Amino acid sequence: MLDSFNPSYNPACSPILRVENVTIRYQTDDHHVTATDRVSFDVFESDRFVLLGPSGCGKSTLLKSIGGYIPPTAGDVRLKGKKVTEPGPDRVLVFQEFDQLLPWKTVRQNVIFALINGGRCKTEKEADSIALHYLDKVKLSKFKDNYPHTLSGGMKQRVAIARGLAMKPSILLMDEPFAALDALTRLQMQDELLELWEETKFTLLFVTHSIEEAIVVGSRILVLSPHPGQVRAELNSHKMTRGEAGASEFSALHDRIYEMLFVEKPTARAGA
Amino acid sequence: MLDSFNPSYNPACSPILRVENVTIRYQTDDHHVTATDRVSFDVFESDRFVLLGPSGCGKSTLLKSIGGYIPPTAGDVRLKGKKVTEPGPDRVLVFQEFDQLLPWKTVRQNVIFALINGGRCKTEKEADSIALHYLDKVKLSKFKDNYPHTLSGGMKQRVAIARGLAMKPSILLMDEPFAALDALTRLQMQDELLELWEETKFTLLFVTHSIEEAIVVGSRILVLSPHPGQVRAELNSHKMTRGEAGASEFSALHDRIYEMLFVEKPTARAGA
Amino acid sequence: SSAAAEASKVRFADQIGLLYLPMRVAIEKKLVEKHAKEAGLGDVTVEVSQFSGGGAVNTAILSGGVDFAAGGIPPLLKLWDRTKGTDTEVRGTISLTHMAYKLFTIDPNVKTIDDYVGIQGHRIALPSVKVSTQAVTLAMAAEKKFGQDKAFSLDNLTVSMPHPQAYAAMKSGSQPIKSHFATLPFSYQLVKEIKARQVFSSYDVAGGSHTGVVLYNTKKWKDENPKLFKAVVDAFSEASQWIKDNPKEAAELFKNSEKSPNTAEEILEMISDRSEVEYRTDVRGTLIYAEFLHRTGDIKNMPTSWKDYFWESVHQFEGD
Amino acid sequence: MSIEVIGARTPEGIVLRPEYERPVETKPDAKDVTRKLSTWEHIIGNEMVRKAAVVALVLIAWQLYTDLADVQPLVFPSVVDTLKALFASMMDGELFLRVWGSLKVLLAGYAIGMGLAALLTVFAVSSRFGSDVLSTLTAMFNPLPAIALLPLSMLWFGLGSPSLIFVMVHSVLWAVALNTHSGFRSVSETQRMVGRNYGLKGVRLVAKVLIPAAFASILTGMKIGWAFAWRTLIAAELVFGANQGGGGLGWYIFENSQNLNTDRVFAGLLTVMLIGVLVESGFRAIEKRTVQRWGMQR
Amino acid sequence: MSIEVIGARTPEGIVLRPEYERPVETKPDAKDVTRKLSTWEHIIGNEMVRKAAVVALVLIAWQLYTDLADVQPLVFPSVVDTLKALFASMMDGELFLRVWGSLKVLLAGYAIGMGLAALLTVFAVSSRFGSDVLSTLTAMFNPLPAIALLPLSMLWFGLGSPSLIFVMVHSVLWAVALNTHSGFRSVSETQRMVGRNYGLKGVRLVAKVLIPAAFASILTGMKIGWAFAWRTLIAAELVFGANQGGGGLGWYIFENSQNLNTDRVFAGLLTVMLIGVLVESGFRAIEKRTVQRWGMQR
Ligand SMILES: Nc1ncnc2c1ncn2[C@@H]1O[C@H](COP(=O)(O)OP(=O)(O)OP(=O)(O)O)[C@@H](O)[C@H]1O
Ligand SMILES: Nc1ncnc2c1ncn2[C@@H]1O[C@H](COP(=O)(O)OP(=O)(O)OP(=O)(O)O)[C@@H](O)[C@H]1O
Ligand SMILES: [Mg+2]
Ligand SMILES: [Mg+2]
Repeated sequence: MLDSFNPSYNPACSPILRVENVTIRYQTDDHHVTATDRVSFDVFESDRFVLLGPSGCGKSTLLKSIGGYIPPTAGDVRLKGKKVTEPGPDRVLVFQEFDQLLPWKTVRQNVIFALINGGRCKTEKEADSIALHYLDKVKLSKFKDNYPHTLSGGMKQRVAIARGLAMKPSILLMDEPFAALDALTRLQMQDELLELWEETKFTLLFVTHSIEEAIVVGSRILVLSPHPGQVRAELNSHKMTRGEAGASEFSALHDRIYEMLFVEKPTARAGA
Repeated sequence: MLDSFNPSYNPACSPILRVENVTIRYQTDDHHVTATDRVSFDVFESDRFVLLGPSGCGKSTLLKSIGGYIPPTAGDVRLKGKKVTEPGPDRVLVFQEFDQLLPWKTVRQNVIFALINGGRCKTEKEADSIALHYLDKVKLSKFKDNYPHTLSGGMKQRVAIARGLAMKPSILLMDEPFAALDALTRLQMQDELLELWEETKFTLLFVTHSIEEAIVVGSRILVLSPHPGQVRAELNSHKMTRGEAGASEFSALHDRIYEMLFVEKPTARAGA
Repeated sequence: SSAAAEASKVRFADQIGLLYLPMRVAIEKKLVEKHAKEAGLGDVTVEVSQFSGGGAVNTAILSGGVDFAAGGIPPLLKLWDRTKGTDTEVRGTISLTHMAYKLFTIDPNVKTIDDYVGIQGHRIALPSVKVSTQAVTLAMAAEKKFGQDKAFSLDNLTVSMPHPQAYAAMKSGSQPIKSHFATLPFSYQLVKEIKARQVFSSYDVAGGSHTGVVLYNTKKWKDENPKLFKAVVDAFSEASQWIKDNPKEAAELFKNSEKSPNTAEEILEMISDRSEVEYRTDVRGTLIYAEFLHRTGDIKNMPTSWKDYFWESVHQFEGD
Repeated sequence: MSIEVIGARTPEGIVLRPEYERPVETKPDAKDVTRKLSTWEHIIGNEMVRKAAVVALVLIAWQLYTDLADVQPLVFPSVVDTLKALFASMMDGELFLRVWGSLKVLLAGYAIGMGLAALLTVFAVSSRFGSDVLSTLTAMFNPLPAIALLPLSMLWFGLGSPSLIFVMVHSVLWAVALNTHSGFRSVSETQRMVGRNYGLKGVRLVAKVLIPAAFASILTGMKIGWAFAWRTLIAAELVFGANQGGGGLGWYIFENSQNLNTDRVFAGLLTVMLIGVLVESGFRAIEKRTVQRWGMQR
Repeated sequence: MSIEVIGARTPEGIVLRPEYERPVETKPDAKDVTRKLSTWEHIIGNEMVRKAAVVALVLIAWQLYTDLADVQPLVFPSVVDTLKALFASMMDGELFLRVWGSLKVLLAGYAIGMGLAALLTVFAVSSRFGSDVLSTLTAMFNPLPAIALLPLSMLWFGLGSPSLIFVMVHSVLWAVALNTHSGFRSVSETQRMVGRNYGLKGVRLVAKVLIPAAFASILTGMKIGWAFAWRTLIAAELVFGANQGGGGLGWYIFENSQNLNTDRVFAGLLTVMLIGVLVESGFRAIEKRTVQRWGMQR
């Protein structure tokens, strides 16, 4: 359908999401702040694409721009060849903020709300069973009738994750979803995510600040420089799994990224 | 001064903070939720005491109770022998929530606000220079005049950390302060914290969900069981530093804690 | 066929109090319905809306919310002045009541109007300063006494206060309200309950009894409903006559139609006091109000006779 | 681990203690963890008693004042007299009739006012110009007293209830719209984004996200709107008076004040106050079930 | 890393692409990153023009209505007549005098009302009973019309401005208190805890945390309070009339309405509306500098 408007888009070999030279500036009352600077990357269908970069480099901003909330100051975000102008349930976002649950709905209702309004379910009953399924996956069945304000920080984030996963969107955008989780829960969540991906091969755009997590979760990693974020590198990691965390390839990639991010090389400064 | 009321408290050999059999229940409109169950521990002066436990086990709740916000349903929290009944600037808290900065104050003003009202500084000028010093430590000097809503999640948390550190309280309570930070910034912050501790040997109560961080930052680690939180163990880690992260002692402790937390042993179920 | 062209409904604006007794009688005894029927207009309905004050009544008549309203002479003069020559020109339909506006005081130092000059801690209550008929009457009295440039010299003693509240203030004696420009039933109560003394009456100013309350309506309505208009005039003349002939029944009718604090006997006593009130259809002593209002610029047109601001149909009644 | 002296300080200044490990004790079963509240705890949450106490205190203060200051009952009757008049008016059924007469009009005006406020705020959140329209119209019309509108109201709606309803809509509309709009504008950006993420726009976004998220503000607006509807109705009834022997509480108050029945005037006012307290309990109940339950208000 | 066919899919279904690495380009210097806004951008943020357009639209609609519906000018004069009367009244200086007379009283009443509202809400946040006292008193007194209070007001405060101020305080107090209290109760628990952490309690907590955190609600309360102060003042001046030759805008409106100078009545009302728009601009400016700047309201 969309394709008819964009003859240039061919789903077989074109990226599903194309970010081209995107610069985003925030306008505050008396000045601009550049959050991302001429960022380009392509995400193909079924990619597990990770955005990795230091705090404040514009990862959340990029994600919100792809989500359709923030129009780029310069450059284009194209989804299936069509310019992104507004949010929609085809790109479900899991936000970084703890207040992303609707406080007037219980945990279960929060998921149902998304399923019904996002058009994934027609009936309340269908939505309910899906919601319970995903809440079980994030180990929160016991708290399904709690209101969000009675949950701990990590529990809130898990509900948001369940809500995002339950939606089965064609692209899932996740902004540091596991940051508030303890080691085990985090591993479990990563596994759940990968398992789900195995099942449906949805496209995942994942923001994290953990290099390990990036390598484990991602199939391709976009490394961003510190504020204002520019692309430093795009790397493949589709062959690494957690099992190999100790292995030399894994740690070589880890060290490579670490160096890229945090050890400023003379080349990086050459342009200055 | 306080001692006069509590002859039993002898600063030389008594714990500065004593948590005794603390059970905390939340009352929601139609039922109770037990967050922590008969938790006891002692924190001595200059301890770097870490609370470690899975998501939802009551770490934040315990910290808020020590902070004086939530009275325990059963048991006692005693600070220097005196029962804790209300919050005060002697126990500064860095919260887990992103909205802990006062949105109507700039980054710098947020720190100054704490310094002046917490009684650490008399004059605005003095407070200002301290604030700038600590903002520099968390790498946010460039954003000192920004309002919180223009910061990224990790930047907000760093301001809160700077505010907590700047207060130099006799006890600093930190609730997953580094969760939103990228790998490097996290390491830098940990180092800053330890360095400051070296300088003034303040008492630190630190909540984290990362076992590595617990070992690196803590001198003693309290391991809590899943919801409702009970004490599983108290371990020493005062001799581990990050330098040894690969060393066998370090990883032995890591594995021991990991097992304790996440691999349910038969003994753990013995009582059931 | 002319009957069919006229309205089947007459709407009156009524107010609370003894001064509006003729309207109460006309309504309760269904006199308008009776006269309309006699004039061959068939069944007409009468609709009554009660208002709390003159301002709302004026708005009601100008916006076409009611067809007839009852009010004092100054409001009629102002309405007439502003609408003169238009098709909503307002004129008096018939005089309902002759009545005195009386100034009472409880201050032993005040005997005549002269005593107000330079008085301290003493206020005169009237329904609203400057614009109410009482305020105009006071100014006319002052003008008569002290000269034209001093007409408003007592204005700074006056305060706006509804009658019941002013009465309560006089009774309590603890407030600076020491004089009250009253009409029935408050003038009666003032004398009877708290022995207030009369300083002067509007009859002194006018040199005799004068019309106090008149019924008025618009030219448009009169032209569109000539027969009904006549029926209303007849109904109200009959009401006046009936009160005159049956004062006791009139008092009882009033008592039953309103939650008056007074007994029927007291009401009878009030309406029988000719220094207070008379229900008369002749128009008297109104031109001096017109002259005063014209002099002070409140109306621009100076009528030459009362007939200028009353419809021809009542010119048969006496007047001056 | 090397052996060190327990209780002594390490060179860095840390007090050494032995390690320990213990099994998790009898896992309290689900029932214990989430125990139902006792009846007593339910009762203690009830604030009716405390509110009744406040009402009683007001009445006592009033009685004491009239007793001690010895004010003229014609100006300010005592509570006892007022209550007597209240009972008398209730007994002869008049008061109920009057209250009912007023309530009918009031509810109509209130409902229409709320509806218009909803329309106006939806329009206001949908664009920057809409927001300017709302704030400018509110700034212009909100300060106008109902009395100033009565002439227009009579012109457009005649003398009956529609006129009263018109001026009441005027007094409800702006207060509710202002509060609702301000509430909408204060909704957390994240929650707004979540709503839009799931495909909500326009009216649906307002209904499903903005209204619940701004519910505390909306309730406040509704409370103020309710109070001002009463104020306006009573004041307007005083001016308009009654139609065909009808008339509400405002007319009851006016008529009795004209006839020097001050005790009945106060009985009328007391009725308004008591209805106010009743309605407030209703609002409170809503608050408890919504914003308070959702943790959005203490 | 093993070599695979670029562009093809791996067995798991991932499209293979080459890796790349590039240096960070010319680091934009601080000036570029945080560039000042241009003058034009500053101007476009100005909404005066849009608001003036709304006012103009209202006036045009009014003029069209009076022209087309051919209403009796004594009931509803046209804009042109109204503006003429406005200029006439401005020229002879009377209007300014009247406005000034009203403003004096208004500001006093408004200020006192705000002060009392502050006291009451501080009391209300300090305890559960205090909160009940506030909500019950508000429920009782807020619906009472100013007209009902005038007799008592005159009894207690005499016949001058203090009486007017009393009834105005009544109309400001409850609206502001309700909004402020509701705002206080909606303050984020975390921010409240932060304030208490740094030793703030009682009045200092209110002043330094609750008030700024609830500022959006407080501003709304102030706007409503302001509007209702006007309403009440105008209505009350009608009853009080002019004192000692003074008297404000309400009196100007009343006197002219009694004298059937309807054009002047509307000139008075238009003045109230224009003052409303002016004051709204003031509130808007405050909003921009506070809640909007702080990101607490859009
Ligand atoms: N609403 C805003 N107004 C102005 N500047 C903003 C706003 N939001 C973010 N910024 C700025 O944009 C930059 C990028 O912010 P962003 O939230 O995208 O970072 P991030 O990469 O998600 O960081 P983190 O890992 O800490 O969450 C930061 O410098 C921040 O100060
Ligand atoms: N306000 C509240 N009302 C009711 N229950 C609550 C409330 N706050 C927390 N709880 C419950 O108490 C338990 C402990 O919560 P707490 O926030 O202390 O966990 P935590 O250990 O900090 O978890 P996390 O690591 O996810 O932050 C949870 O089960 C939670 O549901
Ligand atoms: Mg972010
Ligand atoms: Mg927590």
